[in-house]
Amino acid sequence: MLDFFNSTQSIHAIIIVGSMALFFIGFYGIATQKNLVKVLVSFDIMESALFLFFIGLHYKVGLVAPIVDDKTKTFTGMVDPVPQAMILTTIVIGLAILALGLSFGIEYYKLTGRNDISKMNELRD
Amino acid sequence: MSLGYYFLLPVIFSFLTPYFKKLGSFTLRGSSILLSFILFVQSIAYTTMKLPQISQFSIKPPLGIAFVLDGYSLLFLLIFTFSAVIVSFYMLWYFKVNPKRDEARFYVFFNMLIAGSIGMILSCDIFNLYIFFEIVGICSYTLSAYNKDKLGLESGIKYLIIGSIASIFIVFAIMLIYLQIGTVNLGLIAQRFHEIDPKISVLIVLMLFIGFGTKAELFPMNFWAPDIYQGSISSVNGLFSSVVAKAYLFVFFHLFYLFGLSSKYMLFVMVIGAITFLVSEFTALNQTNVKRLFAYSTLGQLGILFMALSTNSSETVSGALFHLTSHSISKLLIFLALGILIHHLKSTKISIFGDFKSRFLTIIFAIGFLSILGIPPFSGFVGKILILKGFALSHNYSAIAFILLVSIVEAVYFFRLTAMMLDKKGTKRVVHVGFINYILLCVLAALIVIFGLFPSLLIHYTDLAANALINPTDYLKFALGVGL
Amino acid sequence: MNSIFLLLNILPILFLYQFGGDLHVSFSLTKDFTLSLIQTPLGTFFAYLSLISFLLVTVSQKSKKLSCNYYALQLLLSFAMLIIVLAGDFITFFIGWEIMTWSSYFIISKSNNIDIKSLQKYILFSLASAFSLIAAIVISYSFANSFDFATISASFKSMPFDIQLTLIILFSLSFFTKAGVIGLHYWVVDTYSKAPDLFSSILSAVMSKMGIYGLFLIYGNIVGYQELKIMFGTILNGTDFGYTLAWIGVATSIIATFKAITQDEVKRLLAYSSIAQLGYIIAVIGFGTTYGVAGALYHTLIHTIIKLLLFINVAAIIAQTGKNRFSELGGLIYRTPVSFVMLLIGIIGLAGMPPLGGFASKFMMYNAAINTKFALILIGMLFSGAASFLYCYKLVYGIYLGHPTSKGLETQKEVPLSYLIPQIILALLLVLTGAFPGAFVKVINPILTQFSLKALPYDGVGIMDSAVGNFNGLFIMSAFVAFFVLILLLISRIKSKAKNNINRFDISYCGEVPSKDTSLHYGFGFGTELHRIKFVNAILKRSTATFYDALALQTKRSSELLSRMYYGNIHNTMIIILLFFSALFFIGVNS
Amino acid sequence: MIFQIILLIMLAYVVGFIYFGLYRNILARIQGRYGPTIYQSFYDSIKLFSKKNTVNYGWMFYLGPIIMATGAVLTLILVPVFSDSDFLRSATSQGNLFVLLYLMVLGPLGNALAVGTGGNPFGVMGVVRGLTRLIGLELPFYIAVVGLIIAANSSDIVHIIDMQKTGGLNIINHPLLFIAAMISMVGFFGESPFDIPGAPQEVYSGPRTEFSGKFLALLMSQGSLFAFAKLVLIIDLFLGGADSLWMLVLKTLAIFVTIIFIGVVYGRYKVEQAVDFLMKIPTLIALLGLARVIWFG
Amino acid sequence: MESGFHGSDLDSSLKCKLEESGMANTHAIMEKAVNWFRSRSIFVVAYGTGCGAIEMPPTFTSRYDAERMGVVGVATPRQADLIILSGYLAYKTLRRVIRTYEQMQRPKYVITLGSCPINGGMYWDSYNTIKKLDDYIPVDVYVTGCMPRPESVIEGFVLLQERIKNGEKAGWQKYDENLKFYKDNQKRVLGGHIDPSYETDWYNLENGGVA
Repeated sequence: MLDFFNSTQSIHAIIIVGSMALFFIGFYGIATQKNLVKVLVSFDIMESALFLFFIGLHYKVGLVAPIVDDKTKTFTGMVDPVPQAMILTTIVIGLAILALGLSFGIEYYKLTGRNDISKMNELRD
Repeated sequence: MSLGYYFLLPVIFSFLTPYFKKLGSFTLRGSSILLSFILFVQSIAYTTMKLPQISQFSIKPPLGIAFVLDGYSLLFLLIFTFSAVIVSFYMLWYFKVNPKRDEARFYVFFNMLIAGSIGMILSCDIFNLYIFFEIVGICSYTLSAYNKDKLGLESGIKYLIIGSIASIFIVFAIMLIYLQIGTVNLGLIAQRFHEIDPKISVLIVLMLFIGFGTKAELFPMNFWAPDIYQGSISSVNGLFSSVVAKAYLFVFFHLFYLFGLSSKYMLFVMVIGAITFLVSEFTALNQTNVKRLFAYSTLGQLGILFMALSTNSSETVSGALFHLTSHSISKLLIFLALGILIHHLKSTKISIFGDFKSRFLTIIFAIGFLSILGIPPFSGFVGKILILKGFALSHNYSAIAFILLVSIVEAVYFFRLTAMMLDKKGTKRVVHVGFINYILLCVLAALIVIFGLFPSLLIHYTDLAANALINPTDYLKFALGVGL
Repeated sequence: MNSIFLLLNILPILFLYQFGGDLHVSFSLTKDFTLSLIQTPLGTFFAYLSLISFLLVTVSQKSKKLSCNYYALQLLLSFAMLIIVLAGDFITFFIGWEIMTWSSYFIISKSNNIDIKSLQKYILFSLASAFSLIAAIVISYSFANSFDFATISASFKSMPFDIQLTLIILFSLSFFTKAGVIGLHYWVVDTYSKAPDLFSSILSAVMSKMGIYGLFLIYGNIVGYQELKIMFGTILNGTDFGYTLAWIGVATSIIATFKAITQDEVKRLLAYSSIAQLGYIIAVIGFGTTYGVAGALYHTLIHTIIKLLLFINVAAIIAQTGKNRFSELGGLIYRTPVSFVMLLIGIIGLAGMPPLGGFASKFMMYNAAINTKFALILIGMLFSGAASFLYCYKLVYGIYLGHPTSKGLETQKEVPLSYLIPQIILALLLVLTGAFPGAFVKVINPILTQFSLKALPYDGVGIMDSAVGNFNGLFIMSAFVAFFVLILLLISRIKSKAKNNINRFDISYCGEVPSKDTSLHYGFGFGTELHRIKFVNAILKRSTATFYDALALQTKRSSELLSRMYYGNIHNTMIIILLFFSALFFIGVNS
Repeated sequence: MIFQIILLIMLAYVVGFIYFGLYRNILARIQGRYGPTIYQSFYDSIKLFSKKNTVNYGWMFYLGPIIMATGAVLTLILVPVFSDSDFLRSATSQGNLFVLLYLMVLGPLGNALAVGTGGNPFGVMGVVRGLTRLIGLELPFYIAVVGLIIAANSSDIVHIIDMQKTGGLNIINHPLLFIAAMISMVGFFGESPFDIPGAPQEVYSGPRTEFSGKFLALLMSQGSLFAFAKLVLIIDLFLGGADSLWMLVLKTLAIFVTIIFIGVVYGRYKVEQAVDFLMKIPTLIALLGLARVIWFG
Repeated sequence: MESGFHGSDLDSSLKCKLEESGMANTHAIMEKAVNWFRSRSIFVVAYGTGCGAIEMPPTFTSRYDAERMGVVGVATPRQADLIILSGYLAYKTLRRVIRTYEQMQRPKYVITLGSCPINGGMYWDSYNTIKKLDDYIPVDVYVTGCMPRPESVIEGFVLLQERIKNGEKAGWQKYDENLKFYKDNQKRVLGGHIDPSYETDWYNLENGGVA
C-alpha cells in the first residue's frame, strides 16, 4: 500500500492534484477577494502552487538532491538541478514583488484608509 | 565591450546611487547622463559591426547564459539607449523645477529599467528573459508610483497586480516548456518547439500570449494601461510608451517568430491588434485627461504594430519597425513636451492645450501629432506607407481600409488638440520651455523630420531588423552556440 | 515682408518658365520610393494657374499686417501645389497633397473667426480625402509594383475589373472631397467662410482646382479616356462613366446653387457658388471628348479668375467695413465704386454672360454635352446657370446696392490699392478671355494631345469654333461696347433733366417717408421665396450636416460606450484577463 | 452691315410698338372696351422722353436701363430675321443660340442693378420675384431649345432654319417642345399667369417702380425691340423663319396673339405657384418632347 | 447735395440757350408737338382720398374706358403725370398727398373731384380736414359734384387735355414759382408733423433750399 504511494507516478499525481488545488485556491482568491493583502496572498498561493508543481514533477523516487560535495564522484542519481535553481530565483522575485506590493499597500492605506482594490478608481477620466 | 555591460553598468550605477547621492546631485545626474550616453554610443558602435554578436557568461550556450545581439535587437537597443539619453537629460530640468523630489530613487529605478529592458531584448535564455521581465516590472511599478500620492500609489498597485498575473502566466509557460523540452535556451526551444504535444503547445502559446500581451497592452488585457499612464510623471510615461511597451512587444514577436508561430497565429494576432487599434482610438475620443489620451494613442499605435508585425512579410515588418521607431521618438517628444506643459499649468485636463502660449511648443506638438498620424514629410508617413505597401503587396486590402479608417478617428482627437493650441480665444499663459528642453525637443523634432525626408537612413536598420526577425537562422546559430 | 514674399512667389514662375516644359527631376527617397517631377502640359497649365493666383493674392495681402510664418506657410502651400501638379509618381503627388493639407490647415487656423469645429471639419475631410487617395495608391501599387504614373497607367488595363472600379471610386472620392462634390462638401462652406478672408480666395480658386487636376490625372492620364470607354461602355454618344459623373456634377451644381441663394454670409454664398461651379467642371470632365476636356479646362481657368476676383473683392470689403453679412452691408456703391465695378465684372463672368469669359467656358461645356447628346445634363447645367443669376444678384445687391444697413457704411472709403490692383488685373483677364476666346485653344491643344484627343480647331483669336455652332467673342464684345456707348450718348442728349445725387431715401413708399431706421435693404429677405417652392424646398431643407452630425454623435456615443471598459477597476480587469485566457484556452484546445 | 443693323432696329422698334398697341386694343376688346389707338405706345414713349425731369439715383441707376437696351439690341441683331435672304442678318453668324439664351438675361440683370441702386425695396422684391420666376420659366424653354439643338445637332439658328426647309417645320416635328416653349414665352412676355414681378397690387410696379421719364421710355422701347426679337426667335426655331416681310408679320403676329390670348384668360400665379407649375406641366411636356427627339428623332 | 430743382430756372436757361442758337422757332413747333403727345398720353395715379374713390374704377374700366383717350392708371407717382384726388383731405392725408405730388415728375397735373377740395364742402367746419386744397398744392382742374359721375370725370380729363395741348401754364409751374407760399401753407396746417421733403428742403428755403 505504502509502496504505491512511494512510486513516482503516484507522487506526481498527488503533487499535480495538490498543486492544482492550491492553484485554484489562489485563483479563487484573486477572483473574489478585494482586499489588497488577500489578493497579494492569493498571488503567492498561486505562485507556490506553481513551484510545488514544477519541483514535484522533477522529483523521481530514488534520486537524491543535486548537492555536490567532495565525496561525490558521479553525477548520476540526482534530480535535475535547473528547476530548483529557477524556482529559487522565482521565489526571490516573488518575494520582492510581494514586499513592494505590501509597501505600496501600506502607503496607500496610510493616505486613504482603504485597501479594497475594487474601490481604487481615482484614476479615471 | 561585452554585451553584458549593457546590463552590468546600469546595475552597478544603481547600486552606487546612494554613494553618488552623498557626493551631490550633480554627480548623480551627471553620472546617469554619462552612463546612458556611454550605452548609446556603444549601441551606435554596434551598427558598424558584423551582426549577430554574442557575449557568453562562463559556459557556452545552449547550456550557459548568453546575450545575443542581432539586427532586430540592435534597432531596439538604439531606441532604448537613445530614449535613456533623452530622458536623463530631461530629468535635469525636471529636478531643477521640482527640487524636493527624491532623485536617487528615480535614478536607481530608471537605470534598472533601462538595464532590464536591454536585458530582455538581448537575452537568449527564456528564464533570464523572465528575470529581466520582472526587473523591468518592478522598476516600472516603482516608477509609476514615483509620485507617492494617491494616484501614483494606485497606479503602482494596479500595475503590480497586473504584472503579477502576467508573471504567473509566464512562469507557468516557462515551466511547461522546461517540462516538455528540458531546456530554457531560446535556440533549443525554437528548434524543438514543434515536437511538443499540440495541446500543451497551445497552452504554452496562450500563456505566453497572455503574459506578454498583458504587458504589451493588447486589447482585452489593457484596461489597466491608461491608469498607469495617468498616475505617473510624464517622463516615465515617455519611457513606458517608447521603451517598456516596446520591449514587451519585442519579446512578443521575437518568440512569435522564433517558435514558428507566425503561420498558425498570424490572423489571430492581427485581429487582436486591429481590435486594440480600433477600441483604443475610439476610446481616446472621449478622454478629457491628456495623459490618458496619449496612453490610448500609444495603445492604438501598438495595435497597428501588432497588425503589421505579425504579417511574416519582411516588407511590412520593416515598415512596422520604421513606424515603431518613429512612434517611439514622437511619443517621447509628446510626453516630454507634455511634462513641461503640465508643470506650468498644473493640470492634466485636456484644456491645457488651449491655455498655453508658446510657439515653440505648438510647433513641437504639431510635428509630433502629424508624425504619429503619418502625414508627410514626417517620419510617421514613411512608416505608415511602408506598412500599407506591405499589406498591399500581400493583397490584404481589408487591413489597409481598416488602418486608414481608424486613422481618421485618430486624427479627430489629435487635430482637436492642435486646433485648441491654435485657437486664439481665451486667456493664454506663456510657457517657458527652458534651454535643455529646447535642445532636447529640437533634437527629437529634427529626427522626426530627418527620418521623414531621408528615410533611407533608418530603413537600412529596419530592413536588417525585419530580416533578422523573420529569418532567425543566424540568431539561432548564435543562440545555440554553433557559430562560436 | 510682403515684398520679400512677393519676390519669392515670382521665383517659381520664372523657374517654371526657364524650364519651358522640359522639367524632369528625380530623387531617390528610399530604395522603393523615387520621387520624380515631370512637367506635362496639364501640369504646366495648373502650375501657372496656381502660381499666378498666389502672386496676385500676395499682392493683395500687402495691406494686411501678416506675420512671417503666415507668408512662409503660404509659400509652402504654393510649393506643395507645385509638387502636386509636377509630380511624376504617386508618392510625390501624395507628399505634395498632404503638405498642402496641413499647411493650409495652419493658415486657416490663423483666422480670427475660426472655431475648432470648422477646423476639425476641414482637416478630417482633407484627411479622409488623403487616406482615400493613399488607399488607391497602395492598391494600384500592389498590381503595378511601382508608384510611377506611367507604370501604373500601363498596368491598369491588366487589373481585374473590380479593382479598376475600386481604384476609380477611391481616387474620385478623394478628389471629389477636395473639389467639394455635394455630399462631401460639408467642410467646404464652413472652411471657406471662416478662413482668413484673402486665403479663402486661394482655397476656392486654387486648392479646389487640385481636386480637378487629380481627376484629370486619373481619368486622362492614369486610366485614360479610351480605357474608360472600354471599361464602362457607352450611352447615347458618350460613355456610361461620363454620364454618371455628369449627373454627380449637375446635381452638385444645382443643389449648391440653391443653397447659395439662401445664405446670409457673403463668403458662404461664394463657397456654395464655388461648389456649384466645380460641379460644372466635374459634369464634363468624364465625357472624354475634346470639348468635354476643353470645357473643363477652360472653366477651371475662368473659375479661378472669377473666384480670385470675387474673394479678394469681398475680403477687401470685409476688411474695410468689418461686416460679413448681407444683412449688415449694403449701399456701398457710391463709397467704393471701383470695387463695385470689379465685383460686377466678376458676377457677370460668374453668371456666364456673353461679353465676358464666363460664357466662352460655359459654351464649350454645353458643346460637349451636345456632342454626346446628354440633353438632360445640358438642361441641368443651363438650369443651374439660370438659378445662379439669383445669387449673383444677391451678391452685388447685398453688398453694394440698396441702403446701408449698419452704421459706418455711409462714411466708408474706397478699399486700398493693393486690393484693387489684383482685381483690376483679373477683371482685365476676364474681359480678354471674353473677347478672345480663341486664344485659349492654343493653350488647351497640347493638353488634348496629351490625353490623345482630337485638337480643337482654331479660327482666329476672337472666335470660338465648334462643330455645333460658333461665336465671335470679339464681335459680341465690341458690339456690346458700341451699342452701350451709342445708347448712352443718345440718352444723355435727351433734355429730360436727370437729377443726380437725389437723396437715397426719396423713394416711392406709398406716400410714407422712410428714414434711416426703416428697413429698406432686402438683403436678408432674399431667397425666402425659394422655401415656398416645393422642389427647391426639398433641396434646401435637406442638409448633409444632419448625416455628418449624426455620424459624429454616434462615434462619440460608441466612444463613450467603449471608454466605460476603461474605468479602471483592477479587479474586473484581472477577471477579464483570466476569462479571456480561459476562453482562448478552450477554443485553442478544442480546435 | 451698320446700315442693316440700323434698319433692323428701326423695323423692330416700329413693329414692336405697333404690336403693343395692338395688344392693348385686343385686350380692350376682350374686356368689352374700345381701347386706345394703335399708336398709343408711341405717344406714351414720346411723352416720357419729353418729361421735364427724371429722377436718378446715381450712375448705376443711369446705366442700368442702357445695359438692358444694349442687351435687347444685341439679341435683336443676332437673330436672323429672314430665312432665305441674308438681308437684315449680317451679324447672326457671330453668335449662336446659347449666346442668345444668355443675352436674353443680360438685360434684365443690368436693369436689376439699376433697381438695386434705386434702393426701393419694392423694386428689388420685383427683381427677386422676376429672377425666381426665371428659374421656372427657363426650364421648359431650355428643354425645348436643347431638344431642337440636339435634333439639328447645331446651335446655329440659321442651320436650324435650314433644317426646317428640308425636314418640315419644327412645330410639326416637335409639337411638344413648341407647346413648352410657348408656355415659357407667355412668361417671357410678362403675361398672366406669370406676371408676378410687376404686380401693382403688391409691389407698386415691381422693378420699374422708380423709373420715370426717359428711363421708363428707354425701358419701354427696349421692351418692344426685345419682344420683336423673341417673336422672331420663336418663329425661327419652330416655324421655319419668314421668307418675306408679310410672312414675318403674319407669323410673329400669330405667335403674339396666341400669347395674348393665353395671357388674358388667366389669373396671376404667386411666384412659387408659377415656378411649381412651370416645373411640372410644361417641363413634363418638354421632357416628353425631348425624349422623342433623343430616341426617335 | 445739389441744389433743389427750380423749374422756372431750368426753363429760362433752356430758352436762352435755344434762342442763342436761333432755334426758338423750331423749339416752339416742337413744344407744340410734344404738348400734343402729352395730352394724348396721361398716366394717372388715382389717390382715393374721399368718397370719390368709388367713381374711379368705372372711369377706367369697360363702361367708360378712359384708356381710349390715352389715360391710363399707373402704380407709382414716379411714372404718373396726373394725380386725381377724389374728395375731402384730412390733414393726415394731405401729408401723403404732398409727398406723392412732389415725387411726380414734371410736367404734372392735379385733378380733384367733388366740392370738398374746393371749399371744404360738407366738412366746412371740420377740425381735421383742409378747406381749400389749392392753398397746399396747385389744382389744375376741379371736377364738381358730390360726387361727380364718371362722365364728369372724363369731362375733366378732356378739359385737362385741352389745356395741355394749348400749352397753358399749369399748376406745377405755379408750385415751382410760389414754392414758399405753398410750403408755408403746408407748414401751417401740418405743423411739426410734416415730413422732410427730400426734393426741396423747405425748412431752409431762404438758403436756396439746400437740404
